[in-house]
Amino acid sequence: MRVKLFAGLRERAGWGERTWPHSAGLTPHQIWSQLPDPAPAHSVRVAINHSFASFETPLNPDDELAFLPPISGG
Amino acid sequence: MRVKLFAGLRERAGWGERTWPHSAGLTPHQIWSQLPDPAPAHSVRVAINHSFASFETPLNPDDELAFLPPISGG
Amino acid sequence: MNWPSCRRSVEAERREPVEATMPRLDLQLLTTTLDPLACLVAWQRQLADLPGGMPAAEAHFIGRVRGVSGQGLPLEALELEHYPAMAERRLQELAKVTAQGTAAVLVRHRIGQLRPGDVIVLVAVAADRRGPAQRCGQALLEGLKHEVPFWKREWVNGVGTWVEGNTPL
Amino acid sequence: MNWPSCRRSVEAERREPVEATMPRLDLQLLTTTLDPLACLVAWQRQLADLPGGMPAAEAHFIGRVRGVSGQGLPLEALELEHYPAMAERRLQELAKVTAQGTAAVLVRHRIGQLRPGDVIVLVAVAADRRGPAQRCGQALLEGLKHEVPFWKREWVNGVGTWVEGNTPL
Repeated sequence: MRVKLFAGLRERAGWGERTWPHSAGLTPHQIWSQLPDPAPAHSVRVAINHSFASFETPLNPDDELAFLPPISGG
Repeated sequence: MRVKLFAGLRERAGWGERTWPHSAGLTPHQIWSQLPDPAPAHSVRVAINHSFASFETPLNPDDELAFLPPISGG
Repeated sequence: MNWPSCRRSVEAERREPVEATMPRLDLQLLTTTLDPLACLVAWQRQLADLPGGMPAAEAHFIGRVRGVSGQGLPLEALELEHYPAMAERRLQELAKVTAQGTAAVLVRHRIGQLRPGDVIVLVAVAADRRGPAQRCGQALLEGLKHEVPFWKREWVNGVGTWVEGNTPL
Repeated sequence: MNWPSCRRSVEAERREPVEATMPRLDLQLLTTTLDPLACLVAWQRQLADLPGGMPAAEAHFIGRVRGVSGQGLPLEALELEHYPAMAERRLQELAKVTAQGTAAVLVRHRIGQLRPGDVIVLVAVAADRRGPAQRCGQALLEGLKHEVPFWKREWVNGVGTWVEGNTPL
């Protein structure tokens, strides 16, 4: 599956997109905790396949997961 | 002093502006009650010299008094 | 481009140096057709020379004559009566109060004879933040509807009826 | 007149017959300079052929890049990153929800590199009444600020800083 990072998160991690090995019951929370030096999770939102989702949603092998820092549009 | 009527009030009365004899302690309320067939006073506002005023304000000889039906601008 | 339908007010022509905290007010009643986007083009040109340049937030409102009367009948015309001198004075007072915390306010309000689709009112507010721009614009519009002496008369089948009050918010 | 800086969206080109209760949505992210009044001119032309003609109420909002950063320093540039596909999708969902009870919604939002004074966002709503037009415009703007994946980076003295959160309402 694909994992994406944006804006400050991307720069902090040094990458914007990676493929990630899928395993049964894998959640965004588990992936987040494996990132080196993650930002505080409460400031980050999760999107799965371009929709907001919870950190505890079970992931499918072909999902696109993204971690989103605080939005500042408009 | 001058008395003005606007919109529906003007048409109901058949005139839009009149000079009115001034007397000591004269109020808009007294003039209003002397108009033939006045509209209900609660739907009418008073302006003296282009500012909203009360029906009980004592009038001066050179005042311009106006009775205003419900406003519908914008 | 020539925008003959949007004349500038005397206030706008004067261009006196004003305090930075004093919003620039440009208010006018018009007897001729009102082209709101033409007015906004001209107004934005003036905003560019505000101290600090163009404000970050702009809120506009445009109101047009409906095609039907309050009773749902096809409208031939809308007449807008006003109390000369008092309408201008009340508009000025209203703008001064509501414009606090904004950079500039533009108001154009029609008087006289209008047709369905014609623009009755244009309100535009520029401010450093969206909140003051939006709130001032709304307060001004509500004030125009209830606190500035204008009266609408709807013409249907050759019969004129005075409108009492406004459509709900 | 030619307005090259305001391209129409695919949705606007299609012009399928739609239900009368379905607001017309015209939403687009732009990488090039956004001329808001040019966009409004083009949009109003499309509104004229709505069933019932031009709606009686129109509310607009224009947002521009400030000249100073959040820390009060002179801003060189503002960068707008977005999450492609998700930003468009969220904007569409947001517009569908907030536009209920309105006739038409126009949104233009910049992405990429912007300069102080450049327009970031244009939101315009047309409706039969002022309340729905104003409320939808405000809800859309707040949604764009908090619910559509855009991120601002301020550039000051060659150093970029990601903006976390928005200016208060």
